[in-house]
Amino acid sequence: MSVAFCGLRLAHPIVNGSGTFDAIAARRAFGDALVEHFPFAAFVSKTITLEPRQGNPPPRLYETPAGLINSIGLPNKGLRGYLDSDLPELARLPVPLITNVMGSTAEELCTLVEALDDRDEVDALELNVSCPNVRTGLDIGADPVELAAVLREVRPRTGKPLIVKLTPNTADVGAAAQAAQDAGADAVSLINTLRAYAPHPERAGVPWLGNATGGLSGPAIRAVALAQVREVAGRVAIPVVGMGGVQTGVHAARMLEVGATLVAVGTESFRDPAAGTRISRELDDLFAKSGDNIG
Amino acid sequence: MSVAFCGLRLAHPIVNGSGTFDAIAARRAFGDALVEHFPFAAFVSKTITLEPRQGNPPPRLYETPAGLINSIGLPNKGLRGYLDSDLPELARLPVPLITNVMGSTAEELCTLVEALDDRDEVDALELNVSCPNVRTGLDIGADPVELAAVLREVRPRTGKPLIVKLTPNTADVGAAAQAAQDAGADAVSLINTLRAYAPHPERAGVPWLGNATGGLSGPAIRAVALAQVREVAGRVAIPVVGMGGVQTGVHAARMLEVGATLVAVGTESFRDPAAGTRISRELDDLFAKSGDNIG
Amino acid sequence: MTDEPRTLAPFGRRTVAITERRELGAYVVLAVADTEGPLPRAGQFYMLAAAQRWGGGSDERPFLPRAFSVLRAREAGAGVRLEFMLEAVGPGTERLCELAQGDRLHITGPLGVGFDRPGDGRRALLCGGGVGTAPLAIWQDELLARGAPAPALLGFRDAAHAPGAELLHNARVATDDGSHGHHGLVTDLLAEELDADANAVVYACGPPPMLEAVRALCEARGVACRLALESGMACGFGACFGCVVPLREGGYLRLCVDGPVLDGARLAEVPAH
Amino acid sequence: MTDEPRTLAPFGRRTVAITERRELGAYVVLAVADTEGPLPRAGQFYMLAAAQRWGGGSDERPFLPRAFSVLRAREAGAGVRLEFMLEAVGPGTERLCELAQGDRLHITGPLGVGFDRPGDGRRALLCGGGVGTAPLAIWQDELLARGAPAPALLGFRDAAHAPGAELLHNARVATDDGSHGHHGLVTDLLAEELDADANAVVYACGPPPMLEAVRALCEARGVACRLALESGMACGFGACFGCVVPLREGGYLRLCVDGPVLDGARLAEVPAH
Ligand SMILES: Cc1cc2nc3c(=O)[nH]c(=O)nc-3n(C[C@H](O)[C@H](O)[C@H](O)COP(=O)(O)OP(=O)(O)OC[C@H]3O[C@@H](n4cnc5c(N)ncnc54)[C@H](O)[C@@H]3O)c2cc1C
Ligand SMILES: Cc1cc2nc3c(=O)[nH]c(=O)nc-3n(C[C@H](O)[C@H](O)[C@H](O)COP(=O)(O)OP(=O)(O)OC[C@H]3O[C@@H](n4cnc5c(N)ncnc54)[C@H](O)[C@@H]3O)c2cc1C
Ligand SMILES: Cc1cc2nc3c(=O)[nH]c(=O)nc-3n(C[C@H](O)[C@H](O)[C@H](O)COP(=O)(O)O)c2cc1C
Ligand SMILES: Cc1cc2nc3c(=O)[nH]c(=O)nc-3n(C[C@H](O)[C@H](O)[C@H](O)COP(=O)(O)O)c2cc1C
Ligand code: FES
Ligand code: FES
Repeated sequence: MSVAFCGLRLAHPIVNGSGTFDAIAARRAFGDALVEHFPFAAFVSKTITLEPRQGNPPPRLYETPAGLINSIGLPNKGLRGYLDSDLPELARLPVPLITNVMGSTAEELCTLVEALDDRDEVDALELNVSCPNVRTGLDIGADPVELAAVLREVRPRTGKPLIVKLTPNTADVGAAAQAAQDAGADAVSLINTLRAYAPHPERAGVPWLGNATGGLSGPAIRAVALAQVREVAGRVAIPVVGMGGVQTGVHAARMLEVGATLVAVGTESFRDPAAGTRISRELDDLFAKSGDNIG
Repeated sequence: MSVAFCGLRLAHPIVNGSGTFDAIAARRAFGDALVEHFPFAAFVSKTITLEPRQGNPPPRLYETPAGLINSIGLPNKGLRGYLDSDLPELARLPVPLITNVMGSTAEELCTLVEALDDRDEVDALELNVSCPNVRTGLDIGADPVELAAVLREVRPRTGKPLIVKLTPNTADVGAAAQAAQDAGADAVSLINTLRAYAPHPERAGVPWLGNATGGLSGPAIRAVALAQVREVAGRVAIPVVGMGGVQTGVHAARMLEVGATLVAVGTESFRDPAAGTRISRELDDLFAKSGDNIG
Repeated sequence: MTDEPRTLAPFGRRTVAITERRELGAYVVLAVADTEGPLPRAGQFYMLAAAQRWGGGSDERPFLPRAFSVLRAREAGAGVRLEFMLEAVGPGTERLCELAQGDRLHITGPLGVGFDRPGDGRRALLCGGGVGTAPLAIWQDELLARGAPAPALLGFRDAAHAPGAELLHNARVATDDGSHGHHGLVTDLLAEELDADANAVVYACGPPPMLEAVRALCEARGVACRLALESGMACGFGACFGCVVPLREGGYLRLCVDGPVLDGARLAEVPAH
Repeated sequence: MTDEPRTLAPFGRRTVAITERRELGAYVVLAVADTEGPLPRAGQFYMLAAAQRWGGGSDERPFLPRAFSVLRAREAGAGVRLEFMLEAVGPGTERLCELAQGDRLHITGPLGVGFDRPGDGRRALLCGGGVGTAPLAIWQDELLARGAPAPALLGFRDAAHAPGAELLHNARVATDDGSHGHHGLVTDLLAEELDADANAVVYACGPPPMLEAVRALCEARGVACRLALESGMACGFGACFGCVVPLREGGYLRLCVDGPVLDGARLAEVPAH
């Protein structure tokens, strides 16, 4: 079931959520089998920033009812490290490559986008706009006006497909998607994690996570994700990458039904490293069984 | 463990979430035992509107991983029916009464608040501001400016404690709480349900709920609730009623630790009708066991 | 209504032990020892949940308790022995069906309002199928104990389900696939019975299409009927307003407190879910 | 590093059957028949989850798989027999501990990097306690099979846990409550051993305070040590960046791909969780 997405042709509609699959580390654990049976139809990198980041102090993980809170803090080698050491390795994957970037100012984003635009290995860019605005403390992506302003500067810097990964922590995700489309985005992706707090399991009043708060993902948020994807797909004409708690082919089908073109799998890969393959197969079976009348 | 709240003295910090416990219906099922062992330290009515409402077409419920989506649609007898037939019955409960109201305009809210201000049976009012603005489609409570404007009209209409129940579907719940405090609210309560979509379990592309979308509650949203309650309690000086996925005394303790004065229990009462009693007892045990160092 | 068939439930949920589990074709019958609850009325129901591992099934469910009509009840030992009839159709019933003797259940009930007596010299005619057999069994027990006749007509899908008929005395059976009894619908049998003697009150419980057929047949013939309906429930005691059924007169009624047994005349149609 | 002690895992999670379950004091030992996986290296681990009802425990958990060091492994029948040593400390381990022979597990592994050989004519000294006994058992098996001595020092809380020592050959035991062996800390025994002969590599696994004591002792005496650490893991294969441990040189390392066995010299301190 191959899919067209922003001029790319993907073997199936299942990709990974940014920051939830490290193909380089997975190859160390699983060897070449990882490349031979790569579970996703495109690989989305974790978020890359201009400067290297070590990420947040541990603990970084907290399990919730049918969900996971993470406060990883976007550790990455920075743009240079990514271009020099990761990109050549990622280019060996048998699928198109989408690089996810974040910057706290339009200038930073422009630098990132221009540098990636130069590299043939990169097939598309994803902008993570869940970065807090230094002035307001709110996510850049939460305010449609601010989002559009940033995008108008970034958009001209690349001819590659530009996906905007929206923040779910907003009153009106549809308005944000509309702003992204108006400012020239080729696609939007959602949902990122929901802002969440993890209390220490044993000590009163103490946060568990090194960074106190984090983001909630997994089945717990699937119904919220479906509502937001549905809202956005009803609002914009550009393709939508839907994600949030997808565990099975049926869940992926539901995302497609509410208007997604691609479905990203995040947390479920932690439970089942080959979840992408399983889900795309289950989706195939559903389509085979019932034509358009998906199970 | 008695608690002071807006000039009321409650026997313990556990109340019900609006719309999740119908004391009149429960009395039909459980008889006088309900009144003798009333599980909450105050009773919060379901949302009352000016005119009677039948609520949404069924199905109204959808079970999710560790959660529940409801699209009940605020069925109620309207202000007159509430005052005439419900209030006298509710006044027989052994606890203070908080009446929750909603209106789509400031005028409607003023009418509701004035009528309830007249009634001695009512100890406090809760304003549900998750009502969509007819013009923008967004919740009134999602925009701090709009929220403050409405509250400034409503506040003078009653001398009773006024609690504002914030909407969680917003970028900055702290700003909304701040606006409520500035406009004269005596307390804020949160979180209400998260906007969610329930796909039909058997039919592709069809919504399950009669009203297509609904609100997510239960353990699935507890971590989101804790983050928002913590954010709000750090922002305002007025007391906070915390709720969202509380199932046990430990969960209630966590809510208190992040800054709540009262804890409301909603969905857990569906699983255990006397959950309020159990949770307040568990909370007592925790305090007894560890002083301030809650388990 | 002070004399409606409603026995009040002890307030709150209690935990009981499973004293027996047996299989009846595709069905599972669980018996529990309810040491704190009263004898229920026929047609009332309980909210059940496994005390352990209620969750972690397909799609990370179940989470809420599930409604089950009482199949049979009698005083036993220090309390009441309750029986339930289950069919595994999803994560909640699957979990309950895998429980064994000694496992514990959370129960709340009896809830709702049950069957009222025919009165006016009319005879009772029991009609149902599938897990809808459950409330008819306890109702037949009560009618027979009062010396009233209580003929029963039951419909099942196939031979795997037909053993459910053993739960009633002398039931006439219809199966969709003809493997047992009449090959066809149970309403065929009901029509025959009403042809023979229409001075009856029909008590029915079963899947929505069957109940709708019963309702329509009774309406057409001016025969009174009491339908034990189902709907998705979160709480079972009027708290959530989720279980509503639309009424002929307009508006909705909460099935858990105003039902599950309704006078068929109150419905324009039995809702599909 | 091409000759690091890391056996690659088959890609993806597979489902295996539990072939044996036995209790050893407070511990449960599960054996599974892994028909698709290779023999692991000592110190490697697997991510485990019950194939059924992984969820629905306390606080509606577990949800993610849990990491367990391999206790023992050998070729058996068509595949490999793997053993794990478990202690029930929360919803995940509780669920795993209640499984019985025939139940199925999802497993991914072997993962991470295990113990390397002492080299340089140094002797191996095994030191650990609690469930940290597990990786030392398979490591001792390997050392003994190579004809190398592998003395072991183990610490346990109390008499209920001391039976864990049976998993190793000739272990010297310390208990916190003095019920078995030395009354005190296992590091008391370690200090004695190093007093006698410090030309050793210490291989340690146990609770963080014990590991920190081992690390500090070895540092003070200039003795090499290899620590098998634990940290909260979501994935086990480098995907989530959640399992990081701070390094002496600054920065973090993912324990699941760069550990769980680390050269003690790389740490300024063993983190508390
Ligand atoms: C008063 C009453 C009495 C009953 N008596 C009996 C009885 O005696 N014996 C018996 O076996 N059953 C009885 N039932 C039905 C029983 O309650 C249901 O079969 C049970 O709740 C199904 O739960 P489940 O998890 O197994 O299946 P579910 O997954 O809940 O599926 C059951 C149905 O619910 C809907 N559904 C599917 N997914 C969802 C979802 N995520 N959220 C909400 N709805 C969904 C679909 O229509 C599906 O067919 C009774 C119901 C009522 C209301
Ligand atoms: C490489 C490795 C090897 C291991 N080998 C073994 C072994 O051989 N045998 C063995 O028994 N164990 C072993 N463990 C430990 C084992 O993985 C844990 O005991 C297990 O994950 C606990 O899960 P649980 O659900 O039972 O308990 P949890 O509830 O997860 O509690 C365990 C600890 O996690 C923290 N915690 C509590 N609540 C949460 C939450 N909601 N989210 C995140 N953290 C929380 C607390 O610190 C708590 O003490 C190993 C761990 C690692 C990393
Ligand atoms: C551990 C973890 C790390 C993540 N890192 C990133 C990231 O670097 N950039 C990003 O845009 N999203 C990140 N996300 C969000 C996911 O891409 C995805 O939007 C979210 O997890 C919802 O999908 P899921 O429920 O399938 O996990 C991360 C999520 C998790 C759980
Ligand atoms: C079935 C149902 C009906 C509700 N009705 C109302 C309502 O009428 N007014 C209101 O302010 N909140 C209503 N709520 C929201 C709850 O009061 C509460 O804010 C929310 O459910 C989160 O708490 P919980 O996770 O403990 O249920 C309702 C929630 C549910 C589940
Ligand atoms: S099931 Fe909740 S009101 Fe009927
Ligand atoms: S556990 Fe996920 S990166 Fe180590």
